[in-house]
Amino acid sequence: MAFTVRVQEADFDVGAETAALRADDARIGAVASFIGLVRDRNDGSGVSEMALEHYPGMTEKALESIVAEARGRWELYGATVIHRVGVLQPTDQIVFVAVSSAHRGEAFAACEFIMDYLKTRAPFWKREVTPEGARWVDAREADDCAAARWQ
Amino acid sequence: MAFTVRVQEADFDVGAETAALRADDARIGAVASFIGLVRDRNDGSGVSEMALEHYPGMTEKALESIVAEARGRWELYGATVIHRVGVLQPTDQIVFVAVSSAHRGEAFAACEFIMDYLKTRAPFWKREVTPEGARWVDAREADDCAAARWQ
Amino acid sequence: MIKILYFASLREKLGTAGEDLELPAGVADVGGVLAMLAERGGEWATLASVRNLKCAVNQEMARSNTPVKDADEIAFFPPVTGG
Amino acid sequence: MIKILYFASLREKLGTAGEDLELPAGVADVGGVLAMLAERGGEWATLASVRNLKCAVNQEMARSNTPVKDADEIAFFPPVTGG
Repeated sequence: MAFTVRVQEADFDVGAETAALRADDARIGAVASFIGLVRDRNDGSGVSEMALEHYPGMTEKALESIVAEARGRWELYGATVIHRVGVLQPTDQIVFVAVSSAHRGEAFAACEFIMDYLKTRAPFWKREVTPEGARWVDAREADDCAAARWQ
Repeated sequence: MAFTVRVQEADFDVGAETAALRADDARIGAVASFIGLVRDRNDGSGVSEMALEHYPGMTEKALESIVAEARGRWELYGATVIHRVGVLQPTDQIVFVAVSSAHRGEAFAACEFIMDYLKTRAPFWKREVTPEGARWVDAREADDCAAARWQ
Repeated sequence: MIKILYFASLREKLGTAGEDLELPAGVADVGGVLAMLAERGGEWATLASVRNLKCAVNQEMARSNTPVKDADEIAFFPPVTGG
Repeated sequence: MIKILYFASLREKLGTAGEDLELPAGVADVGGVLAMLAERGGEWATLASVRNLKCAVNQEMARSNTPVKDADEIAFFPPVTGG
């Protein structure tokens, strides 16, 4: 599958996912990718654990529609979007977005576009455990701004 | 080594290089990366083989200075730049650039910056074999424009 | 019947992940559903005024004036924070 | 002595990857080196007019007026095309 969207508890293997995306397609000259990771600090507090909740059904539809929108804007040969849910620890992988195309400009743009839209449109919510207790992560205005620049 | 530059004939392993870049550093929230690949077509001709020549000594210095410039512009925790030389076939990996930072904006920007500068400042030259014979690849004006936007 | 779902901090605050309700006559959009829920008082009364409250109808992002009909799935949640 | 290097299509055209030369009195910059090489005639005469000719002195990008002194390494090459 050149275009893949997955929501899963399991970790993912960046090398294997990149190889699957490329699938020895000799038209591909560029692969741009992004990995989001759990940091041990956020908003000035230590973070010991994070839980990711989502809206099953809508999540997959939202991610597929974001990928479809990217395909409408750039000529892409493939895209992989994987987002984990459940309980994660610092340094754990959260999200993987990779895009293949002929040239680097469109691969970079599409990869960043998918991440920006995912951050504002895909129904995931983070809850983090800090020394002061558990808290739901607040949406960042910077993410709305990042998504708005594509409009 | 959080900041690594290598020029080599050998292929590289994207999964292993990404893991080495991350090195379980829990400050890292974002890794943006790029892989450049040999396509089987360029400028309207089929490409059966490519040879990459470089200027040993200057190449490494140029890549290190590009990474240093990226570090001056964005707060990065690590960067890996690997460029292959020698004879390559379609679908072979040519270049790998990966950057780690706290947030995605700076990781994407630094990764694209390094690629744009590498394309115009690092002394590599491509020679490709086509049905019409071997030819040196012409520099693309688009690459100069891509690099110019960072100035 | 309509299905209503609550996610994340809203789910915690309201103490429920969702419910199935008869759609009363006269309730025709998301705003109407919120007004109906507000009649319960307590946390329900303040639901409509939650800062940046988001809503989806049948898993598509919706607004206060998005129509609601029998058998729809309506979800309320705070701004998303994945990625 | 100075070391001169030629890369890629220039190396092929000139038929050499490089040479060691005495720096003659009066040759003080990259332009002077090119003028000295042009005196050989043939492909050497057109070297300075190669479209977008690039030059490095001691492995740093240089221009026609970049100074050249004894023991320097001077490289001529076409625009780079890696990545």
